Amino acid sequence: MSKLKVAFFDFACCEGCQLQVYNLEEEIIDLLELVEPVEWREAMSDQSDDYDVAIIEGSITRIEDEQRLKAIREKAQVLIALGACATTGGVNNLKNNFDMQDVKECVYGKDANMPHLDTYPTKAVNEVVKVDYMIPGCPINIKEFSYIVRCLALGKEPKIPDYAVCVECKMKENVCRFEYGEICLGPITRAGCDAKCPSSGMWCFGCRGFVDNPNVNAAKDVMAEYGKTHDDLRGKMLLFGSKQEFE
Amino acid sequence: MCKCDSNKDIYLPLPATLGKVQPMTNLESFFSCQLDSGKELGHMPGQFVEVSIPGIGEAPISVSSSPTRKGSFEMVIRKVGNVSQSLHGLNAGDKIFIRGPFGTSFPVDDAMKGKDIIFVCGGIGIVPVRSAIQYVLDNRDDYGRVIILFGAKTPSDRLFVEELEKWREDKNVTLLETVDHRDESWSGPEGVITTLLPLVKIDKDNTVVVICGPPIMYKFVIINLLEAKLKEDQIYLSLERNMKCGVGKCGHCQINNIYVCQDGPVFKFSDIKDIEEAL
Amino acid sequence: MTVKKLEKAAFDKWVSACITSQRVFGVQAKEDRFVFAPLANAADLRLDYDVTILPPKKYFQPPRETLLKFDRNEGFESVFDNQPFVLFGVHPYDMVAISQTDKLFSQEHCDTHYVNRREKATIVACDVQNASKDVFAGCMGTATVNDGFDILITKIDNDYLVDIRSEKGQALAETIKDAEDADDISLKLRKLVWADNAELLQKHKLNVRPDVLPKLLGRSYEHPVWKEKSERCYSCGSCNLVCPTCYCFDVRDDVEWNLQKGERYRVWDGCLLAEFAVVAGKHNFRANRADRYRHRYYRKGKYVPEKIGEVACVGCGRCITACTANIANPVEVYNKLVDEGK
Amino acid sequence: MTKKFNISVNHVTRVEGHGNIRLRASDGKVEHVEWQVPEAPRFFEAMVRGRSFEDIQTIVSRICGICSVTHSLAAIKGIEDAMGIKVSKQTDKLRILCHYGEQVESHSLHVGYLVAPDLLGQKSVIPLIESHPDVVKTVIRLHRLGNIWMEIIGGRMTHPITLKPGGFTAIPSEQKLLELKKAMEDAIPDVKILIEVLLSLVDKFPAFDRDTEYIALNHPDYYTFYHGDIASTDTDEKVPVHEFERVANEYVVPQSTAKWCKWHRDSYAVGALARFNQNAEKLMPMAAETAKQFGLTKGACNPYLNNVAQVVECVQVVEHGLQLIDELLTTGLKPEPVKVEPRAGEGVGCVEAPRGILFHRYEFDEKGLCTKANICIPTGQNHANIQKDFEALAPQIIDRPQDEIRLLLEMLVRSYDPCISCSTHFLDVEFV
Ligand SMILES: Cc1cc2nc3c(=O)[nH]c(=O)nc-3n(C[C@H](O)[C@H](O)[C@H](O)COP(=O)(O)OP(=O)(O)OC[C@H]3O[C@@H](n4cnc5c(N)ncnc54)[C@H](O)[C@@H]3O)c2cc1C
Ligand code: SF4
Ligand code: SF4
Ligand code: SF4
Repeated sequence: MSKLKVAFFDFACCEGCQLQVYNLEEEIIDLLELVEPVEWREAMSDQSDDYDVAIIEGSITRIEDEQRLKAIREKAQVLIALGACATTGGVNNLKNNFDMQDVKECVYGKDANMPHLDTYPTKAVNEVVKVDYMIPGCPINIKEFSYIVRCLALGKEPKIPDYAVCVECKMKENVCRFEYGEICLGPITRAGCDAKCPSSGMWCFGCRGFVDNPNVNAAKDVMAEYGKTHDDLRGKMLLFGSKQEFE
Repeated sequence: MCKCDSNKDIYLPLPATLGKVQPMTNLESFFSCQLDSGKELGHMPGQFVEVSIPGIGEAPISVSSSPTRKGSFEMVIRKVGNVSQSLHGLNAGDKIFIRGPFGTSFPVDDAMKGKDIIFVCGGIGIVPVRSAIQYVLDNRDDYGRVIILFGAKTPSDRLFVEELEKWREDKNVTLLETVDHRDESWSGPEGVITTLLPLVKIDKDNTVVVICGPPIMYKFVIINLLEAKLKEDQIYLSLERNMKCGVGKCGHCQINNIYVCQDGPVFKFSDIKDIEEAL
Repeated sequence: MTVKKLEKAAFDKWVSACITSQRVFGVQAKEDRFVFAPLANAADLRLDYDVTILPPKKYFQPPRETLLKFDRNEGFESVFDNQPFVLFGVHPYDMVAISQTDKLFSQEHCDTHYVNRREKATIVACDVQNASKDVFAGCMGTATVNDGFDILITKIDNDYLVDIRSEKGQALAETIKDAEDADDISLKLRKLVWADNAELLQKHKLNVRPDVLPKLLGRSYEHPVWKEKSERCYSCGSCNLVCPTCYCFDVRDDVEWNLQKGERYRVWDGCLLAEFAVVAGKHNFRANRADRYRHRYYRKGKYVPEKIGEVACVGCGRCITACTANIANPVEVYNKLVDEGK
Repeated sequence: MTKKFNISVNHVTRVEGHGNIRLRASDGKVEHVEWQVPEAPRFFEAMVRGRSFEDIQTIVSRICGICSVTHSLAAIKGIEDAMGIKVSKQTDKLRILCHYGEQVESHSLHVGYLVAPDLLGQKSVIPLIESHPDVVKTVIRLHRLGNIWMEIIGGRMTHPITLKPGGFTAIPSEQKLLELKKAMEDAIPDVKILIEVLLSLVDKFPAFDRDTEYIALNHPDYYTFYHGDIASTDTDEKVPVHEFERVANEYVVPQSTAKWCKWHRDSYAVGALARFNQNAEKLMPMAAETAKQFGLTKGACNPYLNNVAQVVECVQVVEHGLQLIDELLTTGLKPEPVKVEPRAGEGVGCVEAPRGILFHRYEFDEKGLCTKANICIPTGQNHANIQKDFEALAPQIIDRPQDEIRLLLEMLVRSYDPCISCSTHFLDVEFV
């Protein structure tokens, strides 16, 4: 069987999702039996235009990124959006709560209008090009990444969960964050992370994006019972950027 | 707590080998298959098996051939997802894995005996019903009139084309066909399957009807049959649901209180008419 | 068989002896709640617990359980877990739930993966010492239990009554054979505990006898409560997952990196989850939240009872606690049906 | 060799983030050499405005996947400073321990995956798997140690979960700490192998000394990554972290989306070598011995030796980490629920990232919402120094083959372990 030719590309992000691939440790060697990385700037010096699968990390925040991404899409048979920044915009979405000029001035002061500092509101990859598979999470769950790579190598359609983090949280037998009077986004957030945060005593802040049909109205309705307001909920939901879901 | 053999495993699929593999339409292919143990599958018409491809998954598939035809059994599979897709990539001689047969069957040996039989099949619904048709034809003297109604979306969606021609020529069988949308290759009737029913003279006291097709077909066919004064216990139908285990444990195929995998897939209409989620 | 009476120290000594000779899981504290977990010290065992987050079903049907291993060329092979273990501290309502699941898994097609584990288990049940905030076992007739377990422990003042009921129980109680038999007073006191518990474990009051539920539900299919409540349902499945009588599962395959070998496993699933009844072509047979929400109450109160003759809600109250939307309380829902049926 | 040539490297590989090299030469003379940072700016300081102090750690952790613990800790220290929160000894120790895990993870990734291919003549770690499987496996084991280390204490390998203002949302069990201790002890032979390998390769580093200013945290008592004041090799003055702007002096240059820094000279360097030059005499015995093996002494100013200093630090944190675990196990671990009452204030958090000193400054209103932030990142502080190194190095090597020039320049960039993606966001600068 010939190996899948894979290229990694990064846009605005922390590169933590690529780092997860390193975090496969010994399994990297197994991974390399299935795929042949032809471009992976963070790991190797080669560059290539000949790939089957393009893995895109990061959000799109500039016109030039958009052009680069479109060129990648043209060459790739399969395009995967890797991580929260690529699948939903991730934390980069927080920028969109402000006016862009204000954002630039806040960081670069009087130099804000230098051309190389230009920026526009954050876009997820699928707002620019067609995405074949999404691997959500901030960072990605490396087990899910591995599973998806193996599915592609097997010719099988990978399936990511469309149920809430609560499912995995319950399987871990965690004490529910609501019992501590905290707002946890678990009931509306897409599972697949093994409920990492609640398992470490922290509420879920929705880094994997929401399930296909999140009951946001229910969430609003329930807040008062925990002594919280809609604004508290809204703040949480905005963290990993899904304004539209709240309204 | 249970007397069964603790090494027996209801989830263990057994090896089988594909015989013939043949595309039938854009979406459906035909597969014949033999258990590697050399044993017969031992099913009755209407039952299904769970077909496995290791690493890909498992899917419930009806047995489409009659147990009267020995040696191998036949399936028709529509390409819709992982297992079905990968089955389509297999060839004669390849291995697949089988559990079953499971579920209930058409009452070919009791309620149907001696009766006129009307088979009403919509689209891929002909797949499980074909097993019963073959069974009835192989024991032709045990039954009254045999009437087959078949409706496909378009002429190119017709399944078992050669067999349909054989039935059409068989003096002992009445075959009526229709398509929802005609094209130049089709000179027969156009219209939904219920348009065929008035063409059949139904002996209301001496008929059993077997129905299988897409969910919305059932309602209309049944209304027509009841109007023709057929009783609810003369109608049998085969239902489909999401199914993971095939043996009444996983809960997915539950329709209110019944399990399609165990109480079905073949049901007597009178048994499920009051079950809200059934039709 | 026999009922022994042990002082606290002797009891702890026995538990310690069990731990050294067997694989023991017992109830322990986790933050402010309790869980069944591997027991390392007798001192960690908390028989005064109110309720565990998950029921003991996790030992008979683990959240993720390998059923088969396969080699893509050679086919499948069953994987069974046959290691014996002891479960310490199962409350009566959970014991009733285990006995129900026993029936369902062994009925007709027997699930040997479940049955093998179950048969290897020695269950030490224990009467409730502290009622949890949402328990209503008293209304369901499950505040006490008569069978299914191997040993039943009841705390009377500072002593423990150890009621040995099976050979497995006998074997586990080997190390305490020289303890004295329980006296009549203790046995009488135990009856009082049982009577009290039947009363105390009613933090919510069901206004109908449980055996009437199937009939009640029989006429409530179109009741407005389903839609009303389910508007706040997240479809998060928590109520399914924490339920001792829920056992639905999904089956999945995964391969190793070599794409050759792999395993088929099952994971807990729940009828409240959106995708539970989806078939090819994305048709969802229970697309509405209300349909899914209703199904759970019907399954507990009607469908399972029709199958095995017992109501499949044992009143542990876990779903009430687990539901962050506060809509999963069976007592509240069933009472509504009673009230509005009048 | 041609008389005129250009070297242009777009997006230097095997570094985190995007950086370009430009060199123009004519008649054996360097006409122009430039280090550029075209990374998309991300504007974290703008984004955190209006967010609750509870969320800051979660957000700024996402500045960088490789030093997410460091960013989390800097933010948390800044918040605690602003709100006057004191943490327990246990919290302090656990944080330092978690931070050490990141040093091991990051240093082993850098030396093993990114730099080793240069020294062993390969284009990446991938062919190294074939050519030097034992080296790769050793590196993988060390990298994994760093990861399980962070996971046991921080709850996750990348983007820690448990670190919060005031303390921890969850602490490791004693059993988990024992597991970690065992893993650390088991890793010592691997560290030794790595030392051996690097010892056999040090002569591959160019002999290029350029005296510069080295800036790092300094603590009178120990080799610090977490506590202490800002210190420079150019002065005896110890600057409280509160006054970091006085040290960093950020400015914007046209070739970079990241801001550049300078203090006493045109540029300064931060990172493992800077820490070593600042704190070497306080290394623990095994680490000191390691430095000796390499002949690394205080005052070293060959930037390529940063990689050697990283290996020394791996030894240091394992050694000190073991000591911390023993102390924690002796006192016993207690859950310490944290409840922080927000208040208005302003504070600075400073810690040493694997690649150098990192500053976060925040202002909060009385509800605990962030009103202003300034983040000054190690790689940003190194950019100017990289440029100065280029200017000094290029003429020295200009008569070598172009491929070699290119490689040496790239290796120079890599030796700084630049984390370019996180260096592109700063705020509130004194423009010079
Ligand atoms: C009793 C019975 C008999 C059947 N007989 C036939 C037959 O003879 N020929 C035929 O082509 N098909 C038959 N089907 C349907 C067939 O089982 C499904 O199309 C098949 O499961 C799809 O499997 P897959 O792996 O290809 O798709 P998947 O990749 O598993 O699924 C595609 C979609 O279908 C859903 N799904 C999962 N399980 C099922 C299921 N059991 N049924 C339907 N959808 C499901 C998935 O959730 C997904 O949304 C029968 C189904 C039943 C219940
Ligand atoms: S902690 Fe969050 S994810 Fe877990 S059960 Fe509670 S709401 Fe769901
Ligand atoms: S619990 Fe929520 S925030 Fe945490 S990893 Fe999972 S999806 Fe992301
Ligand atoms: S726990 Fe509550 S919200 Fe979640 S599925 Fe059950 S009823 Fe719905």
